[in-house]
Amino acid sequence: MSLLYDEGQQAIATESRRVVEARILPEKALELLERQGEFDPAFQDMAVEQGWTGLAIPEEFDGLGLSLVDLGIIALQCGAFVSGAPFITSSYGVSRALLASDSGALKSAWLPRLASGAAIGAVAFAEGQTPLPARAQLTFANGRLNGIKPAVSAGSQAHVAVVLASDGGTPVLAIADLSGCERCLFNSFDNSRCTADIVFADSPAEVIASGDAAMAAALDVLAAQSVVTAHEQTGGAEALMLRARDYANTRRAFGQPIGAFQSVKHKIAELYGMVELARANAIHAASRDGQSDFIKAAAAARISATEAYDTAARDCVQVHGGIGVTWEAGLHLHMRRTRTLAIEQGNLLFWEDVLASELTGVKA
Amino acid sequence: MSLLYDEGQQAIATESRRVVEARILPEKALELLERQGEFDPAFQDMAVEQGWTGLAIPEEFDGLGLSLVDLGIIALQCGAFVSGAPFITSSYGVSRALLASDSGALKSAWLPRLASGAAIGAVAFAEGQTPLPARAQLTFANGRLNGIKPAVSAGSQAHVAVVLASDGGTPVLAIADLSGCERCLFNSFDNSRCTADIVFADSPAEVIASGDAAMAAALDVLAAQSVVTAHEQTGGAEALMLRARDYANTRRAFGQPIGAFQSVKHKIAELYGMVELARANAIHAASRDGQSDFIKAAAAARISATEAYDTAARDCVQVHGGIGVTWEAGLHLHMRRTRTLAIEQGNLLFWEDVLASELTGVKA
Amino acid sequence: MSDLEAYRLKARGWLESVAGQFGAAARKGLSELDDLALGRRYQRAKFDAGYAGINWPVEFGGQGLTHLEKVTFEGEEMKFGMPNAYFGISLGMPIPILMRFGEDKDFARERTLKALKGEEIWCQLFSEPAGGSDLAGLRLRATQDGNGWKLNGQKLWTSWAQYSDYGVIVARTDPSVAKHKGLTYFWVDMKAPGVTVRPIKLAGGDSHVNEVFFDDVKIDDGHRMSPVGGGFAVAMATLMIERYVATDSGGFGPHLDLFVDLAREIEINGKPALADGRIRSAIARNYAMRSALDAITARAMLMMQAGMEPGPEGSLNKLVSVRSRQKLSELAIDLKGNAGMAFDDHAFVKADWGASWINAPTGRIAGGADEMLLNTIAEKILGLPQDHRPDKGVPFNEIPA
Amino acid sequence: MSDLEAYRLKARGWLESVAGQFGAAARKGLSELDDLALGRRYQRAKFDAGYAGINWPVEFGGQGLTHLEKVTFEGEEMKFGMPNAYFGISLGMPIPILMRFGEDKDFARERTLKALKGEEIWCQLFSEPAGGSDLAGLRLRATQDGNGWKLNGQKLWTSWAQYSDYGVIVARTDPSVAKHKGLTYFWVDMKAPGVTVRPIKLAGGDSHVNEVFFDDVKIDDGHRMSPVGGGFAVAMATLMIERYVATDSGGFGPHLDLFVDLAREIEINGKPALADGRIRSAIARNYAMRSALDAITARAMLMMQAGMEPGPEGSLNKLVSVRSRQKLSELAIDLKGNAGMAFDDHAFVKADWGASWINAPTGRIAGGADEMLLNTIAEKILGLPQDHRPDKGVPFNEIPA
Repeated sequence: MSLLYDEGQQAIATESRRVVEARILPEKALELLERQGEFDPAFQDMAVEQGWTGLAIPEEFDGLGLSLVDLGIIALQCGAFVSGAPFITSSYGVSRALLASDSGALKSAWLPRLASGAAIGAVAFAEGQTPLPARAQLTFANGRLNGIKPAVSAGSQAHVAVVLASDGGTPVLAIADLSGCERCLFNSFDNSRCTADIVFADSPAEVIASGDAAMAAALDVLAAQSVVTAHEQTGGAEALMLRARDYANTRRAFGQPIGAFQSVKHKIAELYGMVELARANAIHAASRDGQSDFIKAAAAARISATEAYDTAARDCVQVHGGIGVTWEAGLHLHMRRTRTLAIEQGNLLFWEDVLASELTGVKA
Repeated sequence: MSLLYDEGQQAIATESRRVVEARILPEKALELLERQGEFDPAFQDMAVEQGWTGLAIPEEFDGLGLSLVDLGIIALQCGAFVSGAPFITSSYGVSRALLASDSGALKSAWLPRLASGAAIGAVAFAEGQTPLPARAQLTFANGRLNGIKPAVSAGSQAHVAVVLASDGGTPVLAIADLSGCERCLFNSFDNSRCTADIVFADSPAEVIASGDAAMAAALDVLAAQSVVTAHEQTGGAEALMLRARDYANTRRAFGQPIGAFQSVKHKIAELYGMVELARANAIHAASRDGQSDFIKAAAAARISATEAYDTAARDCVQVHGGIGVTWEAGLHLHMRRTRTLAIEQGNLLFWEDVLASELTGVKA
Repeated sequence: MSDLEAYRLKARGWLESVAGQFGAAARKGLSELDDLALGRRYQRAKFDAGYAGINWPVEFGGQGLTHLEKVTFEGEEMKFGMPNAYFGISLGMPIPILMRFGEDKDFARERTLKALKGEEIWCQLFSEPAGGSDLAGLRLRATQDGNGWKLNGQKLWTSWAQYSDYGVIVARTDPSVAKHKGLTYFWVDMKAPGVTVRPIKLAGGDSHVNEVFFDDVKIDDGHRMSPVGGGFAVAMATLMIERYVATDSGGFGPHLDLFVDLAREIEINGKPALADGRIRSAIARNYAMRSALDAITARAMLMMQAGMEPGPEGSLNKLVSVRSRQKLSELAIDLKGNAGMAFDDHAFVKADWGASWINAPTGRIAGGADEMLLNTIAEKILGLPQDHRPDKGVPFNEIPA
Repeated sequence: MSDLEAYRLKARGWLESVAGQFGAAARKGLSELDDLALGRRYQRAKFDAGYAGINWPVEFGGQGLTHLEKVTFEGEEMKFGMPNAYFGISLGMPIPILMRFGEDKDFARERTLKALKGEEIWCQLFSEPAGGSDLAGLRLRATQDGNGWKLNGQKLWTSWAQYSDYGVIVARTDPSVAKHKGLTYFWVDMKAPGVTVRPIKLAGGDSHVNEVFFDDVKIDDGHRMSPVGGGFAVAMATLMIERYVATDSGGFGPHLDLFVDLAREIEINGKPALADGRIRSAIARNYAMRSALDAITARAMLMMQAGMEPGPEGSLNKLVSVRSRQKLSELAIDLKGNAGMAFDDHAFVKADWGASWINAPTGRIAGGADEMLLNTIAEKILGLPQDHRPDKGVPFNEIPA
């Protein structure tokens, strides 16, 4: 894939921005902060209608057969409006895991439903703060899963999950129908992510890969989701940078626009730099999907995008002063989302180590 | 000791500042950069005449019997003028090690000579980048040292050294007369530190402590030297902050003093903050000498002072623009000294670990 | 043992004796109104025990002790999570100003006593929509009305206005002169007709600040606490007090020990987080920064004891502490991984990383934004030039909005 | 394989064939004069091999290829440490300006050929003591002298002036108009009477920049390369070229692999440095930053190939790279502990951490200081307001010095 968007991709960018801007209301997002386990149905309807749910799923499974680059374009727009629910990322993660399996039955059972949006997927690897537990607490035996996956994004809504479990000490990557699984909700600072504990009690599941292959497939799924997330973070960071720019151009203090004070002006210029670095790494990583350096590129994208979004949230609020910390202004929607996205797919400590191991050959 | 300087200490500060300012010439320091193993004799004469060499040595050994707080006051002034040679710190380190020994003979052999400035001391613990090697390459057997201590500050000039050596695997802290030892000079970015490799070939030495006691005594010496160095770094950082302030108030661009541009103004204000944090930790650490929390306080002082001096050097040069990078302007004297002082007594990686171990009980 | 140390022990003893009744545990789960009621009882208990108005004149109901006893008590009190926030502004700025500038001494004494007992609360009506950092840019008008005044306009960010009985206010009495010359300082009855208070919900979900609207609010000229046009000076005096009394308002958030405890439970790549260089570095550098600020405070105390004026470095506390708290709180949340997403809206800033994180931006803005603090250091301490200010000396009504 | 890739391989092949003769190893220990002589021979070899003036018109002795071939060749050349620094400015700005603005085409062609062959060197006389960042604030006077001009004044920071045969210069021809309106652009013979060049020793010990004094230096009006009073525009055009041709001038310093190799040899507390979280974090974050800038460059190349104008994000390279290089170089030195004190004054910035560190501040100031780059991003890319500039529109001779 090329680093340069072609005309089709530029069209996707323009169109997706148009619909997200038209359909996603900040007020709705503020409401959802105070309701556990709920998401904005308007978003899911839009995603289905626009074909985003099937964007990166092969045509033979009723998807559009487009690439990670194209999905990234959508994610960037979603990030700009703090929208997206987690499904864009998590359903994609499940479909990617399914495509890695060699069971045609599994694929045709789930991929078309994920593509149509009829099914929502969740990726449940992490336990506590370990993004990829080599010896998971969740156990797999005789086709059954037992145990709890804590704080799974999309967990309260998902129909199917790809999980990392332990089969007598051997890691396995498995697909589970969640219809029979209990979900325990809890209050989070970003409730519309539908984060919930998923309880598996003799829940049937099918193995996709096991042993080292399972860990490798899981890391690939996590890396691909990180690239989608990096686009989402980049979109959020850019939106905050532009919002700070616009405010600095209009808000006046001491007789001039505050943007004329270098402390404000240079903060925003630095944000521009971080946004462009994040964008470059995100697109580059997406374009390396399937290549031997994909994990490295994904880790780099993860780092730049997280730094950019975190810094943009801190500085954009700071530039706004008092108005920036009000509930209505809604900048805290981004602030909350920065932490969600910094945690989902594994924190920077994890990804720094993944990248350092790739670069040095020395494990953490 | 109190955090608050008493009248006597304020007098020491004023007087030491006066003499250093009068006697230490930047041109001389610039010359010395291009000569290996040499130092400014004017400084040593002044140190002797002012009684600084014996400042913290007990009166029974012809010293002034003052404290680490008082020595810090001198070091701060020396740092402000990038003066000091390394002796203020290294001779003190040797005297501190001597005072830890129970051999009256050793003490009376060296302490009076160190106090009078007739002897210069060097502390030779580090090997490569290990500040405190538990299994040193330098060996001790039958009262003789064999091996090389690399890149020892004051090494080209010292008459006596306290070394960390290995006696068949057991660490020993020993005192060695260096008269018979070869010194290998090399070019460094801060030549007036008189840094040299010291070659020990069947060189006689006397053990001060061995085993855990040796490591503990060595760490105490290193910590005490770090507190002196922290004062030196604080003095350097403050001098750079004030120099940036003065330049920003006089240099004009676009029709106003550059200090009116917030990018310059806030850089200098941030430096002020770092300098005051460094000063507070340095004085606090000196005042805790002999207490159970001394190592912790010394490590904290080491960290704040190194951060402050490094940042001040970067930002003061930046504020000066082109003139700041010329040889004559001499800001590079400070820049070079920042690295010297960041390395002598062990780098921040080492001291962060010392402090973290103290605070968490978990070793690195 | 110094007298001050004795005072500290006695104070801690008393605080421990009432902690069960008023402390963090007792407050858990209370509605804000119930917590306020508890706070009023606590304030009364402090008054009865001689811990209210510690450094205030006895004739105003104070204890006639020094700033040192006050700071000492507050240092101990901070550890118990007592419900004292509602009275911080009230007793911090408006009442001292009333004691100092109020014409009618009997009135001032009566108000002070009720405020010290927690029966009445005062707020400070300074900031406006148009001017957060720019105090002299206020727009709220006070126009002559018979031999009194009429207030019209809006204030913003007024802490605890919704529970306040009275407030001090700065209003523009003359728009035709330079902006800092046309201001006058009054006190107002917050229950007076024409005063409307609207709480503002903040990012963390709580609402301790308010919009306050003034619609033809009539006040007697006896409410005036400065010469006409002399309000800016009194307002600055108020802010000076603010800087001086500034005790750690959440500053660092949770104690560093809580971060160490958290990290102790966590593994990174199967190894203890406390053995990871990145975590060790964060702990070491935060400790160094905090110990430096502690040393600065300790030295200031010694100087005050010795009758000296403490140095300006005291002003670093808020700037340094809140910024570092913001990043450490983020790291603490990230460290917990997915578990870090759990969130308690009502947790205390000094006990919970989530609360510390979500409220940090407010801390970096309220009571002097970082940028204003840096300007103050640069101009007042280092003598660097003031920023370009095009409105300087321009009549207020000729400054383009 | 794309034509460009073929070009790259051919270029590398040639560079490898002459590396033994001209590369880093061959230069080791040479005096600057010997190195310059070697450099002239290398430049001649490039000319003969068709690697000089790659994207310049054939009639000026160039190869008539595109910017892409030029950047491709320079990317390869950078790896060999060739002695090309002496010609960077000369061929970078003055000669292109001469080709574009020089009235006498024959003269321009002759100079260009000699410059391409390394026989002549041109310098750029812009900066002055009074104005580093403020180009329009120049003071050096050019006064009418018969039908020519007379130059009086001083220039500063002029790279390689001590070896230059000619230079381009901006001088003030009318002090009575606004500062950017009174400037005119000329070329000068650096060997002319009245021109004095004094090398300036820099912090690292070398002296590639100079003070240049002009004392009644007479020049013919044919030397004028802009309308009288129209020099600022040409000067800006020159700086635009500078931004555009800006190839990594030391930018990042040593390759990140060299840092990894260094850390591989080192232990921290008896454990491999590469297993320490702090070192891993530094490596990971530097890699992320460098890969992002590489991707930006790669995308710009693709856009140029597609005939599009690359985005403004290209301007980030210097700002981001030199700042990060400064801190990574410090860490590299510290990592080595006492061994890190060893220093080689003549080492190459891209091969040695000490050289990279000592020269980093120059990189952060020369060719646009960090603060100026941030202003450019803020104003030109983001549309934020210009700083307050009291001298705007004021006649130059009425601006307080």
